[in-house]
Amino acid sequence: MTENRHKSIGLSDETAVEMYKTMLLARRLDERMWLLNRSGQIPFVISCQGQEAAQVGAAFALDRSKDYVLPYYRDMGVVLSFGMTAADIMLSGFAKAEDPNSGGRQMPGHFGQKKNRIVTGSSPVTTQVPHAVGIALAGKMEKKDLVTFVTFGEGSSNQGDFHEGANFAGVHKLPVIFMCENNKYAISVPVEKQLACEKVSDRAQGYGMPGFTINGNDPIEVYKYVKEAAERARRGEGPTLIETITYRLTAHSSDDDDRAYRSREEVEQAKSNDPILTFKAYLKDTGAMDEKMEKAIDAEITRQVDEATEYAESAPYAKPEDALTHVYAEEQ
Amino acid sequence: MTENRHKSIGLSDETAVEMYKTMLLARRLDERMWLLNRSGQIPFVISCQGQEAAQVGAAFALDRSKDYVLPYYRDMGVVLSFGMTAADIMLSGFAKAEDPNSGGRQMPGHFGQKKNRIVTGSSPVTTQVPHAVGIALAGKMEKKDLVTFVTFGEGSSNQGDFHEGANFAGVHKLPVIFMCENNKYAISVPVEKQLACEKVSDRAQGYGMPGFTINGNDPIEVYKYVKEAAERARRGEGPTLIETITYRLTAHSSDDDDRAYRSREEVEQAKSNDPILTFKAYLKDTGAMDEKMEKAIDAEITRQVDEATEYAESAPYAKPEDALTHVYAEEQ
Amino acid sequence: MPVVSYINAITMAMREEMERDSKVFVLGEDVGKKGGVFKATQGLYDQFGEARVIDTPLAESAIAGVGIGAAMYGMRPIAEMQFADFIMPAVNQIISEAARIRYRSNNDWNCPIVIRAPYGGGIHGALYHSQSVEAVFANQPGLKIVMPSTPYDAKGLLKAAIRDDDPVLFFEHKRAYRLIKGEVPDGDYVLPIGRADVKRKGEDITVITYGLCVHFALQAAERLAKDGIETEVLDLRTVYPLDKEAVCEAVKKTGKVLLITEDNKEGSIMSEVSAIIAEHCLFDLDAPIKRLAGPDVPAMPYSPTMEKFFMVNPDKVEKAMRELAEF
Amino acid sequence: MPVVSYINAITMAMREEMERDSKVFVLGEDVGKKGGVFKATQGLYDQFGEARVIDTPLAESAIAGVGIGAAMYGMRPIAEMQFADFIMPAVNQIISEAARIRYRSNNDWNCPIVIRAPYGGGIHGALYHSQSVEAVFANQPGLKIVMPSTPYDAKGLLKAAIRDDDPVLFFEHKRAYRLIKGEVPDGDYVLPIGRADVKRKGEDITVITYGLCVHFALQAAERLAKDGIETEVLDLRTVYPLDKEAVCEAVKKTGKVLLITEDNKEGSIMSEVSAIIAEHCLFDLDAPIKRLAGPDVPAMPYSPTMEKFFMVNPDKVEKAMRELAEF
Ligand SMILES: Cc1ncc(C[n+]2csc(CCOP(=O)(O)OP(=O)(O)O)c2C)c(N)n1
Ligand SMILES: Cc1ncc(C[n+]2csc(CCOP(=O)(O)OP(=O)(O)O)c2C)c(N)n1
Ligand SMILES: [Mg+2]
Ligand SMILES: [Mg+2]
Repeated sequence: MTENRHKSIGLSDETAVEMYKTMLLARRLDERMWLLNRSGQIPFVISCQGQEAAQVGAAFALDRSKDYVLPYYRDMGVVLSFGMTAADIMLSGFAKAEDPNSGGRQMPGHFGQKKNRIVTGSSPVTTQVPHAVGIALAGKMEKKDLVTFVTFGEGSSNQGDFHEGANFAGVHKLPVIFMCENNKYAISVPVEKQLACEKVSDRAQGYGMPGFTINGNDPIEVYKYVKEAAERARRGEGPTLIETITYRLTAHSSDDDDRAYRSREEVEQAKSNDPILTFKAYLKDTGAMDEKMEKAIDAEITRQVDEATEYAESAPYAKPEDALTHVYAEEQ
Repeated sequence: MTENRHKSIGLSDETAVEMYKTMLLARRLDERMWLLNRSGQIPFVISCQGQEAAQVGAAFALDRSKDYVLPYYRDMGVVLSFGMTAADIMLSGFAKAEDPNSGGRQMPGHFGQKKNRIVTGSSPVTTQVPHAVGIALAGKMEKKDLVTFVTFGEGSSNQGDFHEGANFAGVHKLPVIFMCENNKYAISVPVEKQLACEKVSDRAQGYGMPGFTINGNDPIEVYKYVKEAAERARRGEGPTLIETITYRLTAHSSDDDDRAYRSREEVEQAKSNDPILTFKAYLKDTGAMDEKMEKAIDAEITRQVDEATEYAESAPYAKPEDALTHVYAEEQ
Repeated sequence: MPVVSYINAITMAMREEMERDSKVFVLGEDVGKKGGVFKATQGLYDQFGEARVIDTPLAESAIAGVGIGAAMYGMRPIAEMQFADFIMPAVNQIISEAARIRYRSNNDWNCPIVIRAPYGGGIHGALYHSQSVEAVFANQPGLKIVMPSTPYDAKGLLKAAIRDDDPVLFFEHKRAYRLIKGEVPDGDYVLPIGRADVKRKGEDITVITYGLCVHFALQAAERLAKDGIETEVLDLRTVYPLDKEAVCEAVKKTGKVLLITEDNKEGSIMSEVSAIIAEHCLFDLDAPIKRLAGPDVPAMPYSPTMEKFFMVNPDKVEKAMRELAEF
Repeated sequence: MPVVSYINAITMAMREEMERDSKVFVLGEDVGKKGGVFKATQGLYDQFGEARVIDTPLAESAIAGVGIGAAMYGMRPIAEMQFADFIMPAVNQIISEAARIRYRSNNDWNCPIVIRAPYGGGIHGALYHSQSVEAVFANQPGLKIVMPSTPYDAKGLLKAAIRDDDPVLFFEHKRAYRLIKGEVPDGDYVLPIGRADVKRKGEDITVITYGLCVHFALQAAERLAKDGIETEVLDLRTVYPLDKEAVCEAVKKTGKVLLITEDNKEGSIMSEVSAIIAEHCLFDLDAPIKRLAGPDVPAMPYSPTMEKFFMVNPDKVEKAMRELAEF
């Protein structure tokens, strides 16, 4: 039998299965979005597929009752872990008025939900990095015991805002976890043309913080490193940079055709390490989940995705003139 | 007798003395500018004082017939080494029409002189870093054997443009030398509040390049490291990051009063390591320069500074309406 | 003359200039192997190789800044910003550097860079893939901003931009890319930067606009023509610095002018056009200077209802033109 | 009422707001120990400590971005850009983020940050320490841009900006800092953002301007008054979004209007003011809408001859006002 690694780091079987459920929900929602896109029902999808383990492993390691997350567009696993629902996601996919992220104003993948401390994001990459630092600074000033968690792709780690934000957090020893989801490509540009360093975590020492490169396909490993980083942060020991090695299993987005720049063999190879499959196998091998549970989970998630889709599909759009609201605070 | 370190790295006595002369000229011009400023004759000075060894040591290690330099505002030692004259500097101090840097349009310290491959600079810090990378890229495309040399302060190494430029150079293995003149302060902000890393050179590995932290008060050491970096660059082995540890002996500029943020003891202590004094002592100890030469050099430099000042003082300003020229290329 | 799409005209211009001058090269995100997210650089990587069609790291300030360095050296870089919305991290390099290099060096250095970017809405691009960004730069002497409306203009103006000795921002309407087709000569020609172009002659009302809205105006003009109202349509083509003479001439012809931009209204290019008219040909006006523009909200929302509400379209243009004609 | 300088009014506003609300804090380069390069934050470090008066690393995008993060959390950051010219690296954070946070999140999040920066010329600051940068931002709904001319306005408007629930750019004329003095109440008061203010009443001509030029206009108005010409001087105070009613009212009063900015002419705030007039009160005009502004060159040169040529001053204002009066 496979070694039980989740128990040894304090994760119960129930929590491990909960993580799996969240990963699977993310995956199934994502898959449904592609179907909806390909059948012309929604204009755009951008995927989490292949990165769910890193996202969910990390999110579960945080305090989901008080920490702040600043996810990037692929982080469906993070936002589901932090309380966003399947319906919320679908409302965003269909751009409906009730979408809690933006009321249908932003494309899917532009997360934000204040009640769950999911900080509103935009399209220009990496702008969220200094925001995470600012929230951590505010938390420190207000003597709150909170950690901020911010993610970005490896390509995006080349933006100036990564450098400036990371250095600021380092100087002020702020409770920020910087997590790079290195999926080897930035759209068509492979990591060798993107990064002059071998590992994104090589950059950590330039900001006086520890840096780790870990297996992003393993939610247990990610959980462990993020948990430790969160503890360091809460002890006042400052930020951490964690690079999770993953692979993007889909094209960049519904507008991309990845055959132009990567081989089918490479993609197939990656699919054999699909974290949904490997984590499922692990849970079964360790006895945390049996065949019956697996089936039940599958059915339950399918039901959730169906219901969410139906709900969102029939929900109303915002009225045209709603485009005029919320530019500034309303006058009292 | 002191160990002769310049011979051992291939520097003749003549060249070593030439370096000293250039350092001294920079110092004396700078001192004169302060006098002119304090007597109300020029509106602004920003100093090289304390950093001449790093500047001249580095510039002499380059090929001054073909390499490109992108100096920052303190680099009088660099531009004098690359062919700018005392008169040119003074014309800029007095903002006269004949100033080759800008025709009196920019403040002193905003160097630029195409014929000497001194690339025009601006005030916003660190913007020159990507330019150096672009010139190196162009040189490579055109199969020219040139190196670009770019400098900046340690505070400025926190700008996004440093990160983005360094990474670009690393990915494309471009012949760029990034030299940080770490003088311990960015205006009033000490290095501990500025940098989360211990050494600016800690950042090199994040860009896949070698990084060194060296004694910026020793022109021979700086020469050696920059020479090696230039050789690596010419061999196609890519960029290098060199941090020279120096100290700013004056206030930040003529508009600053440094007593608000650093102690007089600290400044006095630094003055005892003044590179002009220590290098002079070294040259005399090694026999490269004798008392007579020293006197002659001193006299010659005083003459140069006097002449340059007189020339610049009596040179005409640009005509008011010259402000309208050179916005775009002239129509043919 | 062959009929080609707006985007193909742009690719043709780059290809021909790269063939003509070895100093011309392309850099940007995904411009190489993928040929650009819109395929504007398609084929160039195969033809010219990766040394001249450079997939850069994801960092716009470096794309601009490295391009500026190369341009100062004497190359002719064409830098692509993947979407105009993502030019913002490069604003410092463009405004503080590119625009000021000639001036600050008293003509010693110059910076012949072209920065291309797809802009504009109506493609379900939401807030950050729909914006018009020209107004951010249209107060910076030293820069030129070109925004062509037709394939013919796109090719001739892009070639002019590449040969220009100063920095040029070249904004391409992304919805025009495949929607707009037109005749484009195969061979070499350049069009003058800084000159507006009369796209339709008329004596009753004048419409001044640029980009995709030129087509909306032409469509609306056809409809009005059926009712005997003849519209002069002036396409600015270069939105900074503006062609003041052409503006005044177009106004004088009819005395009634409608200014159209797809950008937000307040502080747009049309503000300056209006100010030019009010300064130089006020007494030629028979009606207030109307502006039709996007509402003053940050940018176009994603949902189809709100996107449509924001976007200028031929119906909105027609309505505004009829109101003006009846004034 | 005590007479204080423009810069002291600004310091007072910050101090009072920091005393009033523990969520208010200051961050920027050299704002702490040194008290700012112009001394605008002098004394705050001693009074409130380094946790609330933060000397940041030299990185403007982080200053803005960290401030924005803190503001989203619920703090009230006052970020200082050392010179307005150095706001350019932060444009992405300001335009793409601060301005759009409320809108893009459908009112779920907001961003109550104030970004202060000294702007303007006439202090031998050369190209990069003299610029007016407001036009770069004056097309971005979601932002407010305040540019006070007097100590009284500076204090009341800065307090309003700090309490505002949306991002405010607050540009202070650096030459006004010590040159301009005026009466300022000791206690608490706020002035409304978005409202222009009539600084002088008159029936013959109208001058619309903001910042230091308000004082030039008032000085010139005194001179004209000696010859019986009475000038209405409207101080915009908030340059984005503009107070359209006040503009139209001021124009209607005299029918002759001069618009003044120290920025380059093309694409300035005054373009929009002119466009508002031409759209809403064209028939109230008895003369073309004249603009007095800096020339369209990148920025102010250093040498005294060229700087003076560039800068607006009372003599230039007087000349333009007399021409208008005689029209
Ligand atoms: C500032 C900016 N430039 C360009 C883009 C267009 N763009 C969107 S995603 C992307 C690639 C991002 O790659 P990476 O950071 O590796 O994340 P991944 O998509 O691989 O997860 C690009 C270039 C953008 N959104 N923002
Ligand atoms: C983008 C930008 N922000 C702020 C400034 C104002 N400023 C000029 S020099 C300086 C400090 C620079 O410190 P450092 O990089 O350490 O260089 P040093 O002056 O110490 O040599 C600052 C903040 C500037 N010139 N550019
Ligand atoms: Mg990636
Ligand atoms: Mg320094």
